[in-house]
Amino acid sequence: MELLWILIKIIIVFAVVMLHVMYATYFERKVIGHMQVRMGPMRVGPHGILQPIADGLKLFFKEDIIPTVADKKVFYAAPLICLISALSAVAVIPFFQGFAIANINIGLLYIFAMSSLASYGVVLAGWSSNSKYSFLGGLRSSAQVISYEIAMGLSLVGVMMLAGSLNLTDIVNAQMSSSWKIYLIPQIIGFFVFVVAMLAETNRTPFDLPEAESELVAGYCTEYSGMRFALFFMAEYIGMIIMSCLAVVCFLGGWSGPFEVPGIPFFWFLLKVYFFIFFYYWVRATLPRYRYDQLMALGWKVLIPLALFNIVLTGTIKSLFG
Amino acid sequence: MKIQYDTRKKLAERIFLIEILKGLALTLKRLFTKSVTVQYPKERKKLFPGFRGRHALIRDPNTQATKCVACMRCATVCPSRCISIRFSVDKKTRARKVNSYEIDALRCIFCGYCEEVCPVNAVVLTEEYEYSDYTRDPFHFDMDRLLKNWDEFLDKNKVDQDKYRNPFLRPRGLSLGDLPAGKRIDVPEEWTYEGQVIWKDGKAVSAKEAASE
Amino acid sequence: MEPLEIAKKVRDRYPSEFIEAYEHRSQVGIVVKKDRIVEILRWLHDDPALQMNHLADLCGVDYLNKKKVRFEVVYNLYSIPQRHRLRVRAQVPENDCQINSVTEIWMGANWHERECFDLFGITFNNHPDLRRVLLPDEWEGHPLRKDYPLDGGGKRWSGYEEVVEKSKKLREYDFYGLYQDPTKKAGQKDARE
Amino acid sequence: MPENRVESKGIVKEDIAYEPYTIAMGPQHPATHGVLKLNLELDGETVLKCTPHVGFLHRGVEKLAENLSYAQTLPLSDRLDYIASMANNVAYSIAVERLLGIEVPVRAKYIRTIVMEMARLTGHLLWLATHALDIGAMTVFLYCFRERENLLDMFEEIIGARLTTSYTCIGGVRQDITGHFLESLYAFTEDFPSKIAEYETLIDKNRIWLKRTQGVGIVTAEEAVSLGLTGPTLRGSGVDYDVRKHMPYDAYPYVDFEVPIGSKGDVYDRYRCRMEEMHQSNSIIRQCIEAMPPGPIRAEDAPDLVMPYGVQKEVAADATFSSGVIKLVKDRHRYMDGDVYVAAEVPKGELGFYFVSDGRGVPYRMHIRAPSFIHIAALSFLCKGQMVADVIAVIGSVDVVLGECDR
Repeated sequence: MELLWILIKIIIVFAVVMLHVMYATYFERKVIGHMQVRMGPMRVGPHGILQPIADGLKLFFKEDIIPTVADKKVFYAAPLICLISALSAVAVIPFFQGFAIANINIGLLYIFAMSSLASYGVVLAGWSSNSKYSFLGGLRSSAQVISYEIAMGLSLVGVMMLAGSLNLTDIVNAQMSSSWKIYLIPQIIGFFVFVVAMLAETNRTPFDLPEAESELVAGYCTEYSGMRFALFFMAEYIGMIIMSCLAVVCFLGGWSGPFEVPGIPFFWFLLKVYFFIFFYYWVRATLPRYRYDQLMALGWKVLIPLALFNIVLTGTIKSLFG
Repeated sequence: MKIQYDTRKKLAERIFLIEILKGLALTLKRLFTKSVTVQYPKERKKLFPGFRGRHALIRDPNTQATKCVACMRCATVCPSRCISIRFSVDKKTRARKVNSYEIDALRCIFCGYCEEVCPVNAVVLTEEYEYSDYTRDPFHFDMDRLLKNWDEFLDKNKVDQDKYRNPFLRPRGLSLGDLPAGKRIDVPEEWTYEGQVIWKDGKAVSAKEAASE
Repeated sequence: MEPLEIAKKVRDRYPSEFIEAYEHRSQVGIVVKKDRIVEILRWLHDDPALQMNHLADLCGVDYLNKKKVRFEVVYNLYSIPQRHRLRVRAQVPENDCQINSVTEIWMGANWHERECFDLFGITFNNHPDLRRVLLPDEWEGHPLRKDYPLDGGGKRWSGYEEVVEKSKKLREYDFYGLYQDPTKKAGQKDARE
Repeated sequence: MPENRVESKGIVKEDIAYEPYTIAMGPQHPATHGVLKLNLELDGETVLKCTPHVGFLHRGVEKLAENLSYAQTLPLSDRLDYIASMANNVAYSIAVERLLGIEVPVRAKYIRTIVMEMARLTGHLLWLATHALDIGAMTVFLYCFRERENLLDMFEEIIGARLTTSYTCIGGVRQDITGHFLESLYAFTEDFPSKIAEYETLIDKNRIWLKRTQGVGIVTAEEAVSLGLTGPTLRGSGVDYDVRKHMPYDAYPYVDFEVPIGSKGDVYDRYRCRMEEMHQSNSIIRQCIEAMPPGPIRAEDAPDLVMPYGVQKEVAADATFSSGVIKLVKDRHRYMDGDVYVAAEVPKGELGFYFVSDGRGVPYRMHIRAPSFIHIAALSFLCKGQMVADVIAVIGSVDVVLGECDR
């Protein structure tokens, strides 16, 4: 019975996440389009509402081109590694009280592990394509991972210290019972570091170096086409959703809100996640791209010291005020 | 003029990312302004008269044939040599008769010289710009095709041939004496040499009016 | 300084090299021999009163059957601080079709000289990287020479046949492989054949 | 090409089996602005050597011009810098007019100055759009195109084409302007400074933009002059050389404007120069609109469009067609032996035409001094020691267009 319930939960979450991925692409194009005084997709369906389906169909039926010199096994595996690791991270996200596929005690660590695994997919894709641009993209990705994984992990240490747990549900409950209601206020520095690291971790503008289209054509996925490309695409958007969820859970109080919306326990959670996803698009529409060495410098010279300072500060406050 | 710029930032600007927030505010503002896109196949922009599009030979309403007198000026001036004309000369009257008039539209560079030099306003570039095709053959316009192009242009744009005025048929701003007889057609006042516009007191007025005031 | 004065100074300084000076549409040019051209131009570039530091243009001209010396290399010089202009034309005979490079004086002359070599076949001695620039490396002939026919003289550049063969091979993947022209009857040949 | 001694970032590596990582950037690459190909030799992401390859768009304009009359070559000049073809038209026309000794009427001079500055705006807007897009600021791209589209609409109104305009003719302009054009252009100039402010909000002080552009692709004043750079690319290095001031043509002597000069010669300085130039162009357009007098738009003694080349006798013999659109040249001595070099300041730099005439209605030799050609030649100098991402920024900042480079 327990197993069945987990299966049902998996199916529900999987369907919901996939639907969100589909429409995240659509809303990205719409939001950025309107920010750039144009309209975005308008052809397929009213206001292009069916665009994601058309895109999916197109990518599905496209010819799957594999370079003759590619390392075939790794080439096949790389997008799957990306997608599976991204999808498995969804398992520990608590959407509302008591609803998480796996409510494990090391939830936060698990998410870190999975999101760094995803970058292996990118590195391997760059390597196995046997193309020079892809290779550079893969290299950049690995450099980016080591600089930003650490900053992100450290930025959440403050949250762990306040909540006293790595379990995501416990973190939300600890926030609700604390005097601030959300950890954004005491952890503002940690939040800032997390948001920057979050953009970098998911390879989004201004840190989209692995696929910087004006420099490296398409970076690691230059040689990919059709459904394999779509898998990378999906993994990127699932990564965005997971990072938004993590930000909401750790800093914005998860599913708690100023008042309870009857019947929709995940209302506030979704609203906050949508805001973060919108924020991703908003930043993409506004900012230029960092250079590779500048990004590393930002990670090591600014974010990691800031995160460490935040840990010291949190520890001091906690030991002083209890 | 040495450019003066100062990219140093104050402490508050450095910490609170003021310039990035300003940028974000601008894009957010633009999210709610009206977009400038023209949804092309549904809506079309109104072209200005004289747009240099598909070629046509004007059909003379009296004879239903071309006005061309085979003077060869267009074929001579064409920089890409895409016009070829064959004509025969009547031995008695020395009048020329056009036998064939062909334009290779794929060679044409759409400079508009042919319609500008035509002394009888026979050849014209219409405002039609959607005529792509899958093969090369349809772009080799012969005389029938060119006359048909003109009919299609009139039908499609609901243009009255008598009232249609293309600025290449009588180039704007030239005095009447500079023009050959065939080009001395009636045009809006503004297009004539006497009616040319100048800027006065914040609006465009014709030079004649400005002088009389 | 007046351009004619400069021309005079050049004549006084290099009388053996100097051939003539002329004025056309108030632009002054001098014609010199090619042997000491680098020396003359370096002097024009370095002399504090002249300071011809901007090489506006460098190109070749082919005077086939018009002048005794077939080629000329034309240097259009301008002085940004002194604001004067001078044109120097160095004569290059056909049988000794080479001239010294001025890349040591102006770095920007590099590609100008490559272009001149490419299109006229004038060799520039001491040039760091004298290759064709606009045309493919395996191109035969120099197109801007007056005896080079406008349509290429029916000659194909090497590699042309390869391209034709390749395009024939690729035609089966072409859109036309699937497309049937409804206006054409079966058996009628495609216009592109 | 294995070498045993490599120098990069000031570190000398000796006696190692070493082969640089070579990348062919282009001719099909999103950031090389057309069909430019750069062969990069990399150490990590640092460029050791950059070799530009051009010629993919070579159409032989110079050879064609030797077989076309002066007026017929004019539409070919559209295809040089197809981003700002009006400027090329004007540059070509003033060169031919100098060769033939034709004085242009004042009204035509003003109109030409207006369209030339409009072309400068279209050129700079496209430069800013693509430069910002290359560095990653996507939104600036579309904001710039919004304004550029307005300018192209105005071109369409006066001559019927948006890109390949062929607006001028030898001795004037082909069509007079209209009142609607003047009014929409004036309204545009009133609005435009606020639009520039909009672009600057997004990038001008943005810390990422500053990091990407400052101290990148530095070229000193001496090097810039020696490399033959012109236009804003040269002025970014602090050399005060603008053809509009040094050799004024058309209505530039009558208008009041300033030439912005940079100091360091990096990508940011060149960016600032062009942004300031847009303000100056805007002011020039307004001054010209206000000062434009009425009068003829073509010179009396301008050559006929149908320059009788090849079929000269046939046309002249037929008296029926003697009254052309433009009068035939009466004094044939205009076409005399001689050569001229005349330059104009187009958005990319100094576009010069060197004509050799032998007394016929056809140029004996026409050479185009294309600024992009020289700027691309300078790329190998500018890109050395930079990173791959900086190569993109440098290409954007020198503002090249391959139609002009390959001719």
